[in-house]
Amino acid sequence: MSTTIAPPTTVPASAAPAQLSKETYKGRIHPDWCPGCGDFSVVAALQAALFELGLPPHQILVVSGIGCSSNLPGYMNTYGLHTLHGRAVAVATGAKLGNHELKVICTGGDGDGYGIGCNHFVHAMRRNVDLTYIVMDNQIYGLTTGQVSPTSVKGMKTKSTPHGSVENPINPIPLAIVGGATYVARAFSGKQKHMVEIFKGAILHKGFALVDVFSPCVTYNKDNTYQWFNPRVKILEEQGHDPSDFHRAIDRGSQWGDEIPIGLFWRRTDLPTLEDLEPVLHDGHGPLAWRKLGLSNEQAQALIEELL
Amino acid sequence: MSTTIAPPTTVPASAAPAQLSKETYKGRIHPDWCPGCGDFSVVAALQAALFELGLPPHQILVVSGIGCSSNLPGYMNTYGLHTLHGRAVAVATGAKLGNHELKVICTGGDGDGYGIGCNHFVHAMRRNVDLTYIVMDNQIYGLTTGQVSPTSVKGMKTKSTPHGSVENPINPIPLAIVGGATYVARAFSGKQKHMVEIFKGAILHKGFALVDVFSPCVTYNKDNTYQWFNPRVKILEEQGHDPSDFHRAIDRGSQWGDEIPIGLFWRRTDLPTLEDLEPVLHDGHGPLAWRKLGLSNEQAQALIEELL
Amino acid sequence: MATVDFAVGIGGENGQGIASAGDILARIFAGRGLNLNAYNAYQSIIRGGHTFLTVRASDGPVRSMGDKIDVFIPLNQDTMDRHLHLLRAGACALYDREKIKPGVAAAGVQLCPMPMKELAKGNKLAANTAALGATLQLLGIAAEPLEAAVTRQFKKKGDAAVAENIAIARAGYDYAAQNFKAFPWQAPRRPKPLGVITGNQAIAMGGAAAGVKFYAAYPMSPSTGVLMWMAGHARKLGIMVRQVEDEIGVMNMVIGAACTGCRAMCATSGGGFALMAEAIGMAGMIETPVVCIDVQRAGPATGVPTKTEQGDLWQVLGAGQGDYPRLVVAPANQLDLFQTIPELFNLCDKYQCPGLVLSDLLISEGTASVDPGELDCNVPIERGELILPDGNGAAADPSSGYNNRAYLRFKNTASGISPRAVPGVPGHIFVAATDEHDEDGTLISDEFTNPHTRRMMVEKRARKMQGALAELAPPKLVGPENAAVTLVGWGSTQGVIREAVEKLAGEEGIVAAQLSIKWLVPLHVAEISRILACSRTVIIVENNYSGQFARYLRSETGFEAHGHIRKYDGEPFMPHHIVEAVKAQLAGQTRLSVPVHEVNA
Amino acid sequence: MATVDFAVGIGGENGQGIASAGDILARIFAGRGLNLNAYNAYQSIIRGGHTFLTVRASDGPVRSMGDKIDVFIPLNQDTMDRHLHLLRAGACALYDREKIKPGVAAAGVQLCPMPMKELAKGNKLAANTAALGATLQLLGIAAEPLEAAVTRQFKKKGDAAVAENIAIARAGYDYAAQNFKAFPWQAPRRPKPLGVITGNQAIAMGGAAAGVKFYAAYPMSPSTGVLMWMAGHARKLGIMVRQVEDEIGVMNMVIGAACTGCRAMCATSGGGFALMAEAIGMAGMIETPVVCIDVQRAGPATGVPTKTEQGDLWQVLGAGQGDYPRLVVAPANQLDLFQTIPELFNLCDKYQCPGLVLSDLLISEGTASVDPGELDCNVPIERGELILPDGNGAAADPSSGYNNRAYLRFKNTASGISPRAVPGVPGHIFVAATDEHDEDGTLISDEFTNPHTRRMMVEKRARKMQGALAELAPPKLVGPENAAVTLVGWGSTQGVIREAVEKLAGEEGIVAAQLSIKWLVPLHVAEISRILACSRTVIIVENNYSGQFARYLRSETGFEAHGHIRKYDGEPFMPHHIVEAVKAQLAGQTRLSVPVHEVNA
Ligand SMILES: Cc1ncc(C[n+]2csc(CCOP(=O)(O)OP(=O)(O)O)c2C)c(N)n1
Ligand SMILES: Cc1ncc(C[n+]2csc(CCOP(=O)(O)OP(=O)(O)O)c2C)c(N)n1
Ligand code: SF4
Ligand code: SF4
Ligand SMILES: [Mg+2]
Ligand SMILES: [Mg+2]
Repeated sequence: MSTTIAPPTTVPASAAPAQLSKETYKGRIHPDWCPGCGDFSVVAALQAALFELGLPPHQILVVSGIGCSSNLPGYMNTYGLHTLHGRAVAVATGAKLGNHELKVICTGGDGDGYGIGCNHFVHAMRRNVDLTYIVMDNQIYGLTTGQVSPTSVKGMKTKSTPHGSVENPINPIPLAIVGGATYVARAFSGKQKHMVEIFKGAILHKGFALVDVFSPCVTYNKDNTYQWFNPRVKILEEQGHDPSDFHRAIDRGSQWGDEIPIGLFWRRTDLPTLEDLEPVLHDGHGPLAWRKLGLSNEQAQALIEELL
Repeated sequence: MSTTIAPPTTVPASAAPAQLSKETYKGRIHPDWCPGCGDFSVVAALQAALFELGLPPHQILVVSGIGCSSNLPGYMNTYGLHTLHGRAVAVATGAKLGNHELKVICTGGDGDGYGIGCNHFVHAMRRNVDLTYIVMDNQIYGLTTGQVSPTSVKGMKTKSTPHGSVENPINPIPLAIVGGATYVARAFSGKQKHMVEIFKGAILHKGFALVDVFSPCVTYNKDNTYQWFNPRVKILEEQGHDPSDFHRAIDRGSQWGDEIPIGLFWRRTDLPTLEDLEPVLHDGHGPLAWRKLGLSNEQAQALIEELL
Repeated sequence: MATVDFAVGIGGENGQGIASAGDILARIFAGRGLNLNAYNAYQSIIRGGHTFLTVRASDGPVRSMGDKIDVFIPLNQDTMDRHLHLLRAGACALYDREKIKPGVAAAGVQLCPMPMKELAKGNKLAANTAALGATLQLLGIAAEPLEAAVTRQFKKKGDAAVAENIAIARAGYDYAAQNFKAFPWQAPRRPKPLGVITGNQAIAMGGAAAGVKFYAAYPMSPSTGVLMWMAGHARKLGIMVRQVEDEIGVMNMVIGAACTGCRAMCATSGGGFALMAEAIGMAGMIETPVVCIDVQRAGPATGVPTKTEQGDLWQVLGAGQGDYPRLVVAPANQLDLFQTIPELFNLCDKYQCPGLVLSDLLISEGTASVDPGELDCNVPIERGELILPDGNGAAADPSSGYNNRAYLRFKNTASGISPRAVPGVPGHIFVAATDEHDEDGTLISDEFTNPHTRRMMVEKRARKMQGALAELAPPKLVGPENAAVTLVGWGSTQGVIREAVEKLAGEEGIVAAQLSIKWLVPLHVAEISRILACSRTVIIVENNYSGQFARYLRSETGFEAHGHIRKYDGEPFMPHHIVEAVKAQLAGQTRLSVPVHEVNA
Repeated sequence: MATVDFAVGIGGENGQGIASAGDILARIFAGRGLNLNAYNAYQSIIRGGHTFLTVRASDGPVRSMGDKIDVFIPLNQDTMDRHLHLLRAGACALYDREKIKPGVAAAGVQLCPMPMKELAKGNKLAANTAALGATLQLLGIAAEPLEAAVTRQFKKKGDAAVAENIAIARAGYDYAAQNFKAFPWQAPRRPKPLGVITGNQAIAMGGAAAGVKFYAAYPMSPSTGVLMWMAGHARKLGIMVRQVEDEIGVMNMVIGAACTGCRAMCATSGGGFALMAEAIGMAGMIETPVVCIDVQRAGPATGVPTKTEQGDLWQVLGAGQGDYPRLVVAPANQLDLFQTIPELFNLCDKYQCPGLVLSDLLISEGTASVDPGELDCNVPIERGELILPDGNGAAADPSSGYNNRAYLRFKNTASGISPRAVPGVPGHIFVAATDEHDEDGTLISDEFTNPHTRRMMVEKRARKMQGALAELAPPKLVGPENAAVTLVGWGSTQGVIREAVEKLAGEEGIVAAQLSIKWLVPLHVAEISRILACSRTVIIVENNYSGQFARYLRSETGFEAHGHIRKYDGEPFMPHHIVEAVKAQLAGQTRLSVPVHEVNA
């Protein structure tokens, strides 16, 4: 299996501890997810990707919402913001603009991102903010003990749909492709090595990168289990998929059933990021967050002139 | 020009005033939109469509958010809800489920629907709620006197983007096609007759129908004017577009520049509506809103048994 | 009077079956006709964490989880370490003798080590079942009801599971008979079996009884139980139940449904309520009756999702910009929740305004016994001046309300109440707008400057609350007016305050009275002021940091309490917390007591 | 002392150039060194509606729109009909003699019909320019400043437009010289020219001076002016300005930016604020300084978007579930807004909490003159215990904070303030969580039951407000302690109350004192109680229905005012409203006055 997404580029020198190891990225707290939860694989893959890219932990900010999956920042040894349910992408956008030299990675669940948080998601995509957004999509609301989610398949029985859901699910892949995300991929907790490569590609990508991860909830989703996914997932990189083919990307992204593709569906590199287009970030004074505050005398004088 | 979207079907007999005329649908209040505003054409087209379909005014509910365009219900002689900015689709969904015998038409602006209201929009589409959603898309925030909107083109100078917007706009047509809407169309205030047909088709369609209307803001959008649109808009119905061709629908919907298609991009009729799938609406007792309240003795007894 | 009052405490990790063990006990005790109260102190994770469930039962009234544990079942070492020191003489601790080491127990505590592996025949998750068997033995209860309850609990898992668990329960039962000393008293029995109900079930059932036809929610602990009940009963009862994309959508959909004439309801917790606030103001402005329950949990922000607090009062009082009429009520317990919902719907329909209910984790997720006879589902339904097409609106002139024949949906009346037609009624066409509007719904902001109309409409809406206040039952003092101390509470603390009052009288010889305030908006200012003015020492008890109720009471009545008892550590009050605080305050030691929750952190 | 105090009132439809005429007058008056106040009563539509702008100027202090109009310029019949009856002897009405019929004016009012068509040379939109010319003539002001102001106003439209308008202004000026009688007084002049500023500009400039680097907003009247200013100045000042998808996104982005160390700000109105409430609680919980301005408008719901009110106090007090520290401040006027923002940022940085500002349409959209010398942009900047990588954090051991070397971001200190590193600083890694957490950021809800930690953290956060209170300037009574009446207000009503106090003294011989309360949370309970306890008659003046401030004051101090003056018709108070109400209340006629706004509806 060869699934290199993008060649690792050089990372700026930094005040990182002399020796980075995989362990460096592990948080102090052991995840309290249920044994077997798909999210263990995701946090491990993210730690591996960051290590392999050699990014110093203090230059990384992981932002999440609320949900089982959103507990992830607590298990990382990087800066973290564990925000409100549904708000991770908005907070992350602010953080990225506040300090555009940080690597900002957003993590969360399908309910968090595609349910309550969908408005921020849609608008962050079209803005092409330089964020990596990892959604641990278990097609269920885990933390609230098992209700229908926007990606639950029609007919699925959950605590809030005991007779089966009557709603068509969102498919985040085509939605993201059409919505303006510039790196749109899917991974599976059962394929951790592949996930690491997908994550590395997403982190290195300049622009909004969505990685939807099938991360089974072993406690509440008895339909979409490892066993269910295992025979179905097919790695796009092994099938010669061309991630610049828009229609093909939508078609493969829409596939569901006996074959479900994972990998990089869509990437475009011709679109500048929001940060690229904002001149205030490029006046040579570094991140906004660390600039000198206050107005110069000239600036102050000019403002007062306007009032006269 | 022949732009019949769908044959008018019979409408249930009703307690309408003996004689329906076009005038019947006009509200008591004269619209206070700026002279020349595109919304005049929209309200007239909607009144014409309802008249041509013979729908009795008291069986119609028009629900809007807040914005210049959202003032529309006040100018109709139908029931109306003029709700909060961004919330029309959510309120309309509730109203439709509360009384599924009403014709519920949602109206509003691009900011209202695709900005603050986008989460409700996305989820109403995937649910295929039986609503007609008419967005008066002037690519600007009119009522707040001219700020950038989610559909403002990149580079557009507005009061909040004096140096030009740096964000890529949302294109509602492909978004709706991928998002699950089952009738996706566009109209233009400069082509009122075409708009009437598009509206009629949308109103008769069972399921979520989006009609994005280019409705120029003559006061604040000096870029996307009648003059600008007039030579560009091309009527799909005159070009033999097949609204069941998914990829073609996305491509034509994405077109922008010298040629901008209007008309019906996409329609599917094979997907049941949310109301179809909710058994509680189909027990023969009519709209929920008018049912007898309270529990039968048997029901009460059964509930109490559960506690013992 | 109670003859026997006892409590079982079971603790361990999430996933060790603690909640279901609690359910089994509750069913058995209620089946014996005992009153009971069960409270589960748990964590916001699916597996792991520390969970401690208390089931208290008695043949006398039971209004809180009480102060003591008689049977202690630690399913892991952690639980043993945290709670053993709280046991008093006479209590028993039942635990796995291979896996758990007891610490030093107080004199007179019976340590009951059990060979769980052997008893549970290798089933690692069944230690709790064996312990339940032993518990019944110690309580002097026959094994049969346990078998019935186990059958009920495990029947979904198949006959084999039922048989296995019955055998394990029996083994525990028999082991205890041979090895441990039963209590000198027996669990009593009363003639009439009771049911068990959680507050969330009570809310949902109350809604169903009131005729709710539309229920929407976004899951949020500790309110999710209402959604679960509604989803489970939707088809049987003809209720449209929707899980929505977010709480904003929830409240707006509920309002949409209510506008068509449905009785519509939703429940959430503080964070979701915050998102609903703007729309609640809309319901106020367009005069649409909706009911929303805020099941409070410890805040701010995500806070402690599985812990209780009464911290949302000011949020509810301040919900949404501007002034508008609303009803706010804080029921005291599960039965009160059930009874309040239909009453509130009647009031909301009559006064055409939103009705907000403050519940909290303690009573919403807590379980109580209930006399089935008190759960009257056949409640009166009063819909006020509603005009429906198939009823009072059928005869309308279909051409009134058309065009220039305006229908005055927001007519300025003496009561402030305007007749209310719904869409679909011929001859009553109007637009309901969130912009300020005239009597016929026309936007005043669009047409012309009209400060006079604006003022008229603000006053019209506000006037409705005068009528409502006159209709609501004023609070009553329970106990003598000249009591040494008057304890004031609101919402879920009523039960524990009542027990504290009894303890103060019984154990300390202190005469205390209790004033419970249920209707918060509108507030019975005159009646409350009168009662408090007569009281000697007034102490306000509430489950939050800043004294939200004390400050609200003062804002409306000017009354400053003599003392405060507050708790904001996530756990509910126990009776002795209040008793000790009252003693300290009467002794002049402090005016603000913050009881410490007795558990080793 | 003022020698001359006069006001010009211009009314008509939106789109008739009323706002720009007002701007021209304000520039001219301020250019003469006059103090001024301008208020535009307008409608929420783009064209049409009824707009009435009052520009009042004087060489003495000007703190409100005042009570009278000297020059009345009705641009349409509607305006004539609604306002003419309010003119008193000595005033003039300038109007188009072909299009507008005057009604019956009071004796001594000079009716000045003008041949607008002729004067404006057919330019239909230029009647206002001709009227401006005539106004200056009547006021005895030379034509030159008008030419300069017209040039400035029209320069964007090109030289031809400038020349045309100058000619029209001149024609009006000359026509008035020949046909009308000038005032017996002249508009005075003072040596030092003043600037003009709106409250929204003041907020934005205050933010820029404070070092705001991130400003986000969603447009909402009447707060949009802040966004406009920020967008216009973003590139010059190095501020990132973002229009976001909704207000939830706004507040969350602002918090995200603030978490990295930026000073970040946003402004909105009541409906947008409602949507932000949950996130404000997050800022409280993760101890992140952000500043948010609620520019109040008449509510509830959409309400009257272009009308003023002080109706969001309880919404701001109750924002978000649970208890958490926040600062709430209500500046009195434009200059106060400018000066408060930097002060608030310093406090928010120091106490690591959200800072909420209550402005309203009256002062945010209203214009005032300002002495450029008072707009000190070189404000002190204090960032508290912030640790930045290029400053105090540079020397950190890069391996502290890694793995098991926890950094105590939320350290429990005596002041409640914990040192605060931001992402990017080596050696200080932590997670900021909205779940309750321990000193190092670990979620307590996940790890174990910990009521003691929960309590400690609630108290730690709350403690910060004690420090803040000690630092804030307490309110001061202006006037004698034994005044016949003490008028209490908050926020934007300060100016009009002050003028009412002067009028009461000057015209009625009633000695009144004024107590203005600016810092609402934390509140100077002791100082306020002391002052009010000494006052003979306390009347609270506020621009809302339910007396939100009176009730809040009572909740914190227990103080019950003797009387209330309230207005909730969308229009601001005028001095005489207060004067008359005070007289009525001192005469014992009422305890609640609701002045009627004098305009024909
Ligand atoms: C405003 C708000 N509404 C609801 C909740 C309750 N809540 C917490 S997590 C969650 C959903 C979790 O689902 P998902 O995002 O898919 O994460 P998972 O637990 O499945 O990983 C909900 C509804 C909340 N915390 N805040
Ligand atoms: C919560 C909230 N935020 C902001 C506003 C202010 N607002 C009113 S209309 C509007 C946007 C109008 O734009 P659009 O929806 O495109 O309608 P248009 O006026 O262009 O027809 C905004 C931001 C509001 N009323 N409520
Ligand atoms: S409930 Fe599901 S998503 Fe949550 S930790 Fe357990 S397995 Fe994972
Ligand atoms: S501002 Fe624009 S959208 Fe609004 S009424 Fe005028 S032309 Fe129409
Ligand atoms: Mg999930
Ligand atoms: Mg628009």
